[in-house]
Amino acid sequence: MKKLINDPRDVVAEALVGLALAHPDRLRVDHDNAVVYRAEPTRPGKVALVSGGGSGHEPLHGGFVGLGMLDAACAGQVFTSPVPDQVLAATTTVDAGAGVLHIAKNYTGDVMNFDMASELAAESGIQVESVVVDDDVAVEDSLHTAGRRGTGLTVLLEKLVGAAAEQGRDLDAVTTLARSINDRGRSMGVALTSCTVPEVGRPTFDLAEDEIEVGVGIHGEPGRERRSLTTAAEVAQMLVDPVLDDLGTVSARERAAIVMLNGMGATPLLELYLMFGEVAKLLAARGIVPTRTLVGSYITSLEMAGCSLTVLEADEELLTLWDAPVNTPGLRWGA
Amino acid sequence: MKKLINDPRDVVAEALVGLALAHPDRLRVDHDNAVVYRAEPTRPGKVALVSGGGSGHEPLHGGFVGLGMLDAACAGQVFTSPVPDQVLAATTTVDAGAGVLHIAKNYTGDVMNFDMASELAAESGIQVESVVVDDDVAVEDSLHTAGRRGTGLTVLLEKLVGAAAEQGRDLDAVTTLARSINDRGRSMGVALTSCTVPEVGRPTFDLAEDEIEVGVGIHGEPGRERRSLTTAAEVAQMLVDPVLDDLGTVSARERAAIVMLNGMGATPLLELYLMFGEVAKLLAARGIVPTRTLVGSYITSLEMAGCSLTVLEADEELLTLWDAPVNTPGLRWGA
Amino acid sequence: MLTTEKAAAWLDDYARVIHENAAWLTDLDRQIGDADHGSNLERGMTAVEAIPREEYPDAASLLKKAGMTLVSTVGGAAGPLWGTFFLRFAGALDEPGDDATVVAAAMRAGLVGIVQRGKATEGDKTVVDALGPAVRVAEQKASQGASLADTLTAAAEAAAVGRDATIPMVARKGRASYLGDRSAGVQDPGATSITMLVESAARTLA
Amino acid sequence: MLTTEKAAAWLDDYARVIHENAAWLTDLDRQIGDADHGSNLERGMTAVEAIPREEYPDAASLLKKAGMTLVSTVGGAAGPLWGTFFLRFAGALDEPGDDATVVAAAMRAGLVGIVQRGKATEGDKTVVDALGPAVRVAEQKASQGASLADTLTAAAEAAAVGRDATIPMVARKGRASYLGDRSAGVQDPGATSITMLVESAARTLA
Ligand SMILES: Nc1ncnc2c1ncn2[C@@H]1O[C@H](COP(=O)(O)OP(=O)(O)O)[C@@H](O)[C@H]1O
Ligand SMILES: Nc1ncnc2c1ncn2[C@@H]1O[C@H](COP(=O)(O)OP(=O)(O)O)[C@@H](O)[C@H]1O
Ligand SMILES: [Mg+2]
Ligand SMILES: [Mg+2]
Ligand SMILES: [Mg+2]
Ligand SMILES: [Mg+2]
Repeated sequence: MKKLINDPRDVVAEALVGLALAHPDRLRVDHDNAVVYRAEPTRPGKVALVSGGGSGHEPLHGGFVGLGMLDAACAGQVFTSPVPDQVLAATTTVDAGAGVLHIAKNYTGDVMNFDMASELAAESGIQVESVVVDDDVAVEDSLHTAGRRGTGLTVLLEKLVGAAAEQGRDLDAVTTLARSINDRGRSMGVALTSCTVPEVGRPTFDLAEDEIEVGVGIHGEPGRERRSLTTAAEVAQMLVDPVLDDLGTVSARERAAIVMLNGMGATPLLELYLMFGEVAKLLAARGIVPTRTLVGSYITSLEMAGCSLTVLEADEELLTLWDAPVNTPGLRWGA
Repeated sequence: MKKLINDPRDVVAEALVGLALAHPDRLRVDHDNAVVYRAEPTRPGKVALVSGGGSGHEPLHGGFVGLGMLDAACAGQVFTSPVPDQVLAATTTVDAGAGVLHIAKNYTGDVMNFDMASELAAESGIQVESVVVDDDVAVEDSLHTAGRRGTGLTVLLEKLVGAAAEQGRDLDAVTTLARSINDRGRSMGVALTSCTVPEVGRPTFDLAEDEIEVGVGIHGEPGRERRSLTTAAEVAQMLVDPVLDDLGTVSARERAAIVMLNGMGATPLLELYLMFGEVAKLLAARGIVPTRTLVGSYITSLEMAGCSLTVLEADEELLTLWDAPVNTPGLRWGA
Repeated sequence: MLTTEKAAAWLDDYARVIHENAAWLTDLDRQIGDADHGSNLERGMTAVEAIPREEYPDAASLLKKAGMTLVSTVGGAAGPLWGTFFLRFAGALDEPGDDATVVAAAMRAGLVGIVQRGKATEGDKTVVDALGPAVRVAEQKASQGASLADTLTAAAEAAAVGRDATIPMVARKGRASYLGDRSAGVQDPGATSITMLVESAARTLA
Repeated sequence: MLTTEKAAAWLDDYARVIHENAAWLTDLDRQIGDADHGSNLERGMTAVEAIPREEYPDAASLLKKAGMTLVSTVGGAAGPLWGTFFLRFAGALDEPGDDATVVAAAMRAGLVGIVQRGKATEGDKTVVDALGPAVRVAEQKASQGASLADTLTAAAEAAAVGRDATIPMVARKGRASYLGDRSAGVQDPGATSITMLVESAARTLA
C-alpha cells in the first residue's frame, strides 16, 4: 500500500485538518464530530441541506459544502457511513427554522444511520425530510433487495437542490425536487484497478492486467461482469447503453441532459476527456444532448482507476438551477 | 498498460475532441494545429497569452484557456513540446495588436520550439515576449547546465499574469510581472509510482513497493534521491525544506504566500488534503502564511501517484490578481 | 431479575469474543461485503468496555448506554442494528415475568427493532437468520417454564443452526446483495457475530 | 555542384538508417532521457520522405524544405536542432568554391545554427560533440584540396570518434543533465544520430 498518509487510522481526521486549513474563508470543521460546515451560519428561513457518507469519495461530500450546495457534510470513516450522532449534530447546527433535507446514498448502513438521526432530530422538533439517491444501474433494482446503489447522481443532485434551497424554496418543494431528480438520473461505472482501504492495507479486489470490472460500485463493490480491457470507444458503449436503456430513452426527439464523466480517483484528465469524446458521440446517436457537462473527479473511490457516467435528463428548471452560483472547494462558478 | 484510450498514437488528438465537446461555450479547438483557444477572439488592445507544452499534464495547459488566464494553449504529443508551427499559429490568431506573451517551461525542447516560433512571429510584425518558468528546486541551477525545470509555478503564473493582461496592462508590464513571479516561486515534487507514456507502453521508471522518488520531474525524470516510503509528515518535510531554503526565507517576520499542493494524477484528494495539513504546519513554523491555496491536481504527469508543492511569495498586488475573476475548465472563480 | 453485574459480565464477555474473532469476521465480510464487520464491532465493543459501569444503577440503564454507544461508534449497518438490539432489549426489561420470560421477551424486542431498521426477513442472509430462530426457541422454552440457563443455551444452539444455514443463501439485503449469486457459499458475517452474542448471553446471564 | 538528386539520395539514405536504428536510439534516450529520440527522428524523416521532390528545383530548396519539415513534425529538442542544421546547410550552398569547400562550409553553418539554438559546447554530451570534430576535419581536408568523398569520409570518422567520447561524459545540456553524474556511461543519442547523418552524407553526396 503506497499512500501519502501517517497512521491509517487517522486518515479521515487528518484530511479534515487539511481541508479546514486550505479553505478557512469558506469552511469550518467540527473535528470532534467530523462535520464540515459553511463558514457562515445558515441564512434564517433557508432550508438546510445535510449530506454525508463514508470518506474516500472526495471531493464528495465535504468539498461540496458552501454557497449554492450543502450546508453540512458528515464524514464517516473510509467507506463507512457516519454515525447518527454526527448527522444529528449537523442537523441541529444548520437548521435555521425552515427545516433540513438529508441526502443519503442508498447503502444499508447510510440509510439506517441517517434514519436514526432524523428520528432523533424530529423528536427535538426539527423538521427533517430525506432523499435517498439510488442511481446506479449496475445493480438490478427490486423491492426484495437492497436496491440500486447511490453514486454519481449525488453530485448533480446536491448542486441542483442546493440552488433551489438558496432560492428560498420550502422544505416540501426542495424534497420533491430532490426525489424527481433522483428519478431522472442514472449512472454506471467501470474500474481498471482496485482501491485499497488504508486500514485494510491490501486491494479490495484483484483485477488481472487485462481485465476491467464493468458496473463497479464506489467502494470497489463488484459490478455486472468482468471483461477484457478494450478500447475507450467500447468502454464508452458499456456505460452509455445500460444508462440510457434504464432511463428508457426511446423517444425520437432530442433531449437535453446534464452529463458527468467522472474519474474514480487515479484516472488522469487526459483519459477522462478522451472518454468524454467517445461518450458524447454515443449519446448524440441516441438523441441525448449534453447541454451541461462535468468532466473530472467528483465522486471518487480512493485511488481506483476508472470512470463513471451519469446522465440526468434536464428541463429548463434544472438547467437554470445548474447555472446558479455555487462556491464550494469542489464545484464553483458564478461566485 | 491500463488506460482508457484507443490507439496510443491518437491519445492527444482524441482528448482534444472531448475537451472541445465538453466546453463548447468556452473553448474552441483547432484540431489541425492542436491548439486550444477561447471561444471569443482576443479583446482588441489586450495582451494575449500563449502557452503550451507536451500533453499529459492536464488540466495544464488547455484547461487553463479562458477569461483571466490563457488565450491559447498548444498541445504537443505526450511529454513532447509542441512544434513552432503550432505556437506560430496560436500567436498569429490571438494577437489583438497589443502583442503576445509566450509562457514556456524550462525544457530544452520547449524553449527552442517557442524561440523559433517567436522569431517567426516577430518577422511577421507581431510583438512577442517570452517568459521561461524554472521553479523546480530538485535540479541544481547553474549557468553551465540546462537549469531548473519548469513545473507547478506555471499554473500560478498563468493565472496571475492572465489577470494582469485582462486588466489591460501592456506587454512590457505583463512580461516584467511574469519574470518577477518566476523569481519569487519555487516547487518540489515526490512520486510514489511511475507514469506510463501511451506510445512507450511501459513505466518510465521502476520504484519498489517501499520506495519514493524525491524531487521527481513532471515527465517522470529522476529526482534528487530515492528514499524509503515514509509518513506524510516526513514527506511534507522533504518538500517544504528545499523549497523554503531555496526561496531564502530566513526573515523573522511572517510572509504571505500563494501555496499549491498539487496531485500528480493518481493521488486522491483525501491524501492531498492530508498532505496539505502537514505542509501547512511546517510552513507556519517557518513564518509562511498560505494566504491563498490550491489543493488538487493542476499539473499532472499522466497517472503518476505523488504530489508537488509550490510556494509563491505574494504581495498585495499578487493577491489582488489572484482574486480577479477566472473562468477556465481547470480554474474558475468570480465568473 | 437481571442484575447490573450480570449485564456487565455479558458485555465484557462479548467484547472479549469480538476481540478474539474480529479478524475472522472481517475476513467473512471481505468475501461478500466490504471487509469491515470485525473492525466495526471491535471499535464499538471497545467503546462499550470503556463505559464507567458504576454510573449505571441497573441492567436496563447500562444496556441502554451500551446500545447508544454502539450506535455512536460503529457506523455502517452493524451500528444501528446492534445498537437498536440493545436499546430495545433494555427497554423491555421492566416487563413482568420470570427471568427466562423477561429475557426472551427482551430478545424479541431487540429482534423487532432490527427488523424495523433493516427490513430483512429470514432467508435474506442477514443477522435475522440467526436471531429469528434464537428468539423463537427462547420464547418456546420460557413458556414451557425452562430456566434462564436452559432457555439461553437452547437459543444459542438455534442461532448457530440459523447461522450455518446462511452459507448457501443468496443475499437479498445489505452489501452482499450486490454480489447476487456470487454471495452464496460464504457464511454471513452478521449472523456469525450475533450468534456469538447469544452464546455469550448463555454463558453470563443465567 | 550538389545536385538535387544527390541531396534527395542523402535524405532517403538517412531516412532508411533512422528507420533501422530508431529503436536503438530511443533506447539510448530511455537510459538518459525520455525515450523518444528514435521515434522523434523517425516521425520527422518519414515526413521528409513524403516531400514531393519534383517540386524542388535545386538541392538548396529541397534541403530547406527538409529542414522546415523536421522543425514542423519532430518537436522536442531534436526538431529545432536537426531542422536548423538543414536550414542553415541549405542557406550556405550558394557560396563559391569547389564541392568539398562548399559542403564543409555548409556543415559549419549547420553547426553554428545548432550551437546558437542549443548553447552547447563540446563536452556537454550533445550532438555538438560529434558534429564539432566532424566539421573541423571537413574544413581541414577541404582546405588541403581533398575531394568531396575524402572530405566526408574523414568527417564521418571524426564524428564517430566524437560520438564514442560522449560515453563517459556527464551531461550538462538537455534532458540528460537532470541525471547529473548518473548520465555518465551511456552514449548520447543525439551524437549517435548526427554521426549517422554525416556517414550518410559520405555515402551519397560525393
Ligand atoms: N438490511 C439488513 N437487515 C439485517 N441485517 C443486515 C442488513 N444489512 C446488513 N445486515 C447485516 O450486517 C452485516 C454487515 O455489517 P457491517 O459489515 O458491519 O456493515 P456494512 O455492510 O455497512 O459494512 C451483514 O453481514 C448482515 O448480517
Ligand atoms: N542544448 C542542446 N544543444 C545541443 N544538443 C542538444 C541540446 N539538448 C539536447 N540535445 C541533443 O538532443 C538529444 C535528445 O533529443 P530528443 O530526445 O529528440 O529531444 P528531447 O530531449 O526533447 O526528448 C540529446 O541526445 C542531445 O544530443
Ligand atoms: Mg462498511
Ligand atoms: Mg522528448
Ligand atoms: Mg461491512
Ligand atoms: Mg528525448
